[in-house]
Amino acid sequence: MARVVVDVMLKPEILDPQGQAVQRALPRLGFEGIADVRQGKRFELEVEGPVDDAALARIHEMAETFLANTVIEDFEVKVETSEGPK
Amino acid sequence: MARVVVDVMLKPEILDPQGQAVQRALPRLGFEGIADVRQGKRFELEVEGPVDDAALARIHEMAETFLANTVIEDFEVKVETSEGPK
Amino acid sequence: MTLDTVKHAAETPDTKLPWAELGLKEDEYARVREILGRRPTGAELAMYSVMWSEHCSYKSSKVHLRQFGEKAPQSDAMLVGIGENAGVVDVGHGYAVTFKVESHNHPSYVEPYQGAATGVGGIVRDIIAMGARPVAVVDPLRMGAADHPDTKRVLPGVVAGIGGYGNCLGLPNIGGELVFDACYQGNPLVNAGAIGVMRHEDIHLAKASGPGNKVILYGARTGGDGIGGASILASETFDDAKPSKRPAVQVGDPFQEKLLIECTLEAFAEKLVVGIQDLGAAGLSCATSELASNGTGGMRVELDDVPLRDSTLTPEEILMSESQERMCAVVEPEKVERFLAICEKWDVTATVVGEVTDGDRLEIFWHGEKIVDLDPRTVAHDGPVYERPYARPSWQDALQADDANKLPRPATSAELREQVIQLVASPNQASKSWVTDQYDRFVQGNTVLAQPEDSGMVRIDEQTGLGVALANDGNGRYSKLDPYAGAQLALAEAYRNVAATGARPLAVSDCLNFGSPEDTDVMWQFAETTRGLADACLTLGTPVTGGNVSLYNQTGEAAIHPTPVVSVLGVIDDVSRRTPIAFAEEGQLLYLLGETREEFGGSAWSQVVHDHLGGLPPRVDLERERLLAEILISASRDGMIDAAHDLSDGGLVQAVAESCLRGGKGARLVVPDGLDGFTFLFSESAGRAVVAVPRSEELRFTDMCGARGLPVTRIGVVDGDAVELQGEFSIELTELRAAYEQTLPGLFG
Amino acid sequence: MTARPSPTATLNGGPTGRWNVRIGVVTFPGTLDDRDTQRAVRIAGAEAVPLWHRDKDLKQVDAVVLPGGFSYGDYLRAGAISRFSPLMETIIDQAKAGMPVLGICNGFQVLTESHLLPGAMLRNNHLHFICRDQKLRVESTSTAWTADYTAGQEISIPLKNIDGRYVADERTLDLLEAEGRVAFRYLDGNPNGSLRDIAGITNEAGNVVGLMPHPEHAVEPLVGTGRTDGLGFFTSILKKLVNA
Ligand SMILES: Nc1ncnc2c1ncn2[C@@H]1O[C@H](COP(=O)(O)OP(=O)(O)O)[C@@H](O)[C@H]1O
Ligand SMILES: [Mg+2]
Repeated sequence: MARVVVDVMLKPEILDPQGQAVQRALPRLGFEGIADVRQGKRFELEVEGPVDDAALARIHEMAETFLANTVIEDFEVKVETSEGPK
Repeated sequence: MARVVVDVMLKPEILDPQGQAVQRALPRLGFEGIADVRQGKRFELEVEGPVDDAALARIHEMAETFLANTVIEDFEVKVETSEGPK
Repeated sequence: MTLDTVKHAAETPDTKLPWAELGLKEDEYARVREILGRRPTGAELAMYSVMWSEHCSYKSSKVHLRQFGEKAPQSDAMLVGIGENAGVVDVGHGYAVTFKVESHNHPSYVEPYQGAATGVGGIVRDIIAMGARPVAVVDPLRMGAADHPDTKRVLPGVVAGIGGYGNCLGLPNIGGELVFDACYQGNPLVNAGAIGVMRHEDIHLAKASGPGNKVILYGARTGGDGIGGASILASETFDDAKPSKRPAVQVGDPFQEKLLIECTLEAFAEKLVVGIQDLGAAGLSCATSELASNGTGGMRVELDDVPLRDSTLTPEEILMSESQERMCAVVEPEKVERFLAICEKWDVTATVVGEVTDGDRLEIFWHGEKIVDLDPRTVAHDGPVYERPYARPSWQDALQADDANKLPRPATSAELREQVIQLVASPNQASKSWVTDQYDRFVQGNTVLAQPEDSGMVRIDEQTGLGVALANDGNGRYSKLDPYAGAQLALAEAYRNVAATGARPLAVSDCLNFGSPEDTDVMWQFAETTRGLADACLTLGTPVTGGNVSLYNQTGEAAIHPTPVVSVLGVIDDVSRRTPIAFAEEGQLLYLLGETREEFGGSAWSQVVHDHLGGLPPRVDLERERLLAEILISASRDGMIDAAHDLSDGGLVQAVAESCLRGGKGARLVVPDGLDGFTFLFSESAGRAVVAVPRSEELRFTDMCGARGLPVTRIGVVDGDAVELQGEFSIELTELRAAYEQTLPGLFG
Repeated sequence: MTARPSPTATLNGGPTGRWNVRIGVVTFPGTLDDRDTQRAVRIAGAEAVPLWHRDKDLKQVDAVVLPGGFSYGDYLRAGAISRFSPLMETIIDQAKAGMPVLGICNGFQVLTESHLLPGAMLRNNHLHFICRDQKLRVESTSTAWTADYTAGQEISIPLKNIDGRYVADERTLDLLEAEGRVAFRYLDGNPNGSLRDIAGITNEAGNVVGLMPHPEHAVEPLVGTGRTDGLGFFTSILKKLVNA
């Protein structure tokens, strides 16, 4: 089965308090040199059947109408080759 | 400035209620053929200075001790070449 | 790999099983063999080992808990007592109320958010398993030192988890506790309680009766959660190639649980359920063996039919899995279709996994082969019972001799004032809004009182205004000084808190949090606690209806303070009569009920000002508590008081500060004759409350106290914008509020 | 359980239960405040009609309330899954045709996800769930749900959510302001970072209103905050429907 990943991030102009909270905490934990942090969502979809153009088009539509709220979020669809986080 | 991405996903054996809810909704929305959905987090870090081995080692440590809860989550650190979701 | 069937076990008596790794003692394993007349199969061993664990079998505590039954006071209210998922009491008008408190201490230390969240989930399932609709939750918490870095990890996670789960279930959080003490550093206590309401005829019990009736497993799919032990069994003995990853932490799904509540209640309403059991600790092992042993017949289960989240699970693992949000119902065959339809309506997975048989064995099958064949009672009820040795600790005398009454006291008015501010701002006394604002207290639209009132109160009948109140208390410092008295003080305080809001105390649940029972000091503390609590319940007429024991709360040699958390449930005929804590009307008179003595052992003052723990806790006078409660209840019913606040840790000044801040009005206080200002403000003598009396009611109220023999002292008046002690000091409410409200946000953001 | 007629209901709305006004209250899986909302509707004097998310039929109700809660656990985004329910399809059509719809908290989130109202709801800026008695100013009394208030009236009703931060782009915000469609604004401190202190908005026609705080928890003097400031929502719609 193939894996398709949809990454969803808040649009740059929208305040991201979660990312900010992470960034503010970093120096206290001894991690310097991170100028900005944004936190978003990652969806890993296991797709039955071939991931062809038609399938990708459907997933794109799914992301646009459902996985992301395009009023506030951008998204990107990627076909995974690696295995994802281990 | 370089961008490093940390993807954090629940370990495969851990229940992912969010991913499940998304997956269950898909057929109702007319999207068939998705066998599984897992939902995780994506952190985009803007790194000051060079992203060398030392920097990556630090980010790895940050992910391990802070961004992910390794009791229930796995993570992966990637140097972004593309621009991320648009 | 050969499946370890019953037949195979009988043929291979010498096969070594990892009973020790699963936590069984040698003699316990020998007993299992003796019970079965052969060696157990892997699946049987899995069941015995989890069900005979301390957590499930109460093997160390059982002999002491018996007193709650033996010394139980006569009470007409008790409908279901100890031994079921939760006790049930009659509250009148055909309503019954079930309530219980449980611990989720260790999981909450490992993974604060999920540990606490699943703690709420577990206690709520106990409530629905009784047939009741859950109507409120509470969360008594104990954390390490407030300024310790690890507390910053644990507390916010725990609070977010309790809120995340409870809020999503739509259960108002109406009370709890938050105590910081270094003794809980590696062993935070996360206790969660819930209340449910039903009609008498809706009470359900965990038993499987009626041969041919179907056993339905419904809710979440079964995954590999919390089955470390079973994995050992699977990998080391039976199949070396097993996946090693089995999570120790369970992730909760409150949405699934909300669906479980609604679909269970709908099935109850249509009278579809013969018996029901939630799946908590020990999962299916517990549910099947308890249902079968409490019923009239046996049970046959097809394990292959259990819906799985992870297809690689072995039968042993399926039996031990502690996956959350699952329930097990026994349903007559002709009602199965309807039951499944209701589950489908709520998007809840439901599967028939077995049936009640006319035999007396619990038989479990896997791939058509029998892998379990045993008498369910031997698993569920006939576990080991220990008479653990105990002895009064050698250090107890020295601790009690270290008298807190001898600590240096404030020498000047300025110092007295300073210590009041210090007390009110200390993490244990400061406002808990940082926590409670993260909990929904309004949902369901029946919340009459919630934090920071003396007890939580919810209306259960809109027609009559019938309501119930619940308060939880426990003071580990008192219990450390004297565990017998500490348990009684915990009960007395919760009892007093319920009465202070105008409700009549009815029944008790308790969560007993202790160190290792293998330590004779700890075991003595436990024995003294249960004895003290049982004795006090008898005197106060409030039976223990159920509870929970959490042992091994210990880091190395250091045990936590003995910490009994006692919950008292009360009933009020009309919630419009409830008494709040707020001093809201200028000119009302403040009366102190009860007697004030020089009692500072274990006090908040001794901790905050001197970091001291020693001496004796306040004296217990249960008859006085009962009288005080009667006065508070009568005064509420007859409209004689507008506010009441019980006095406990922090003493009078803490109570007055809270009541003033709540009402936004100041108070002018006068030190009564025979007392010094310091003792007046900081003593923690039990059996006391402060009340605000409208002038028109003054005579009626004081006459009533006089006639019944309750000491009553006029101590001041509601007035102005400051708390003032005449001739000593004055603190503006703004300054007091800042001290009271800024501490927790300052510590935890 | 039926409610006793509340004295305030009579004050604001007239004798309890006399008109045959049917107000639908929707239940999605995970909805929490449906029974409270039904009670509020009854106290105001209308008939509360439970509606189930899987049905398409609105049972001839005159108006609909989408109550608060965590429909579908708020998984993905609050309101995101619910808005695709069969019942919502009908409600979206009817709302566009003028039927009064009120979305409270999760219901507001469903309305923005359905694009019946502009903007979106995000995690509170402080990242905590927050439950408190919240002061609001009623900015618009020309909606179907606010006519019983006076313009500029200050009310206090419970706020309880974790995803309560209202956002929209500047153009949309300016438009809302210009058209008088900001229906409620937070007073005494913005509790969650909502842009321009917006607590609730209305559509152009004024029949669809969404807000984060909970009027249904403030309809009886004894429970909740002890105030009845929220009753006006339910008496407003009742009067409008009776006079229609
Ligand atoms: N400290 C206690 N006081 C009174 N009853 C207790 C106590 N601890 C446990 N019990 C009772 O023992 C029974 C078994 O407890 P437990 O196994 O925790 O139940 P469950 O599995 O349903 O949560 C229950 O009826 C419980 O109320
Ligand atoms: Mg139980």
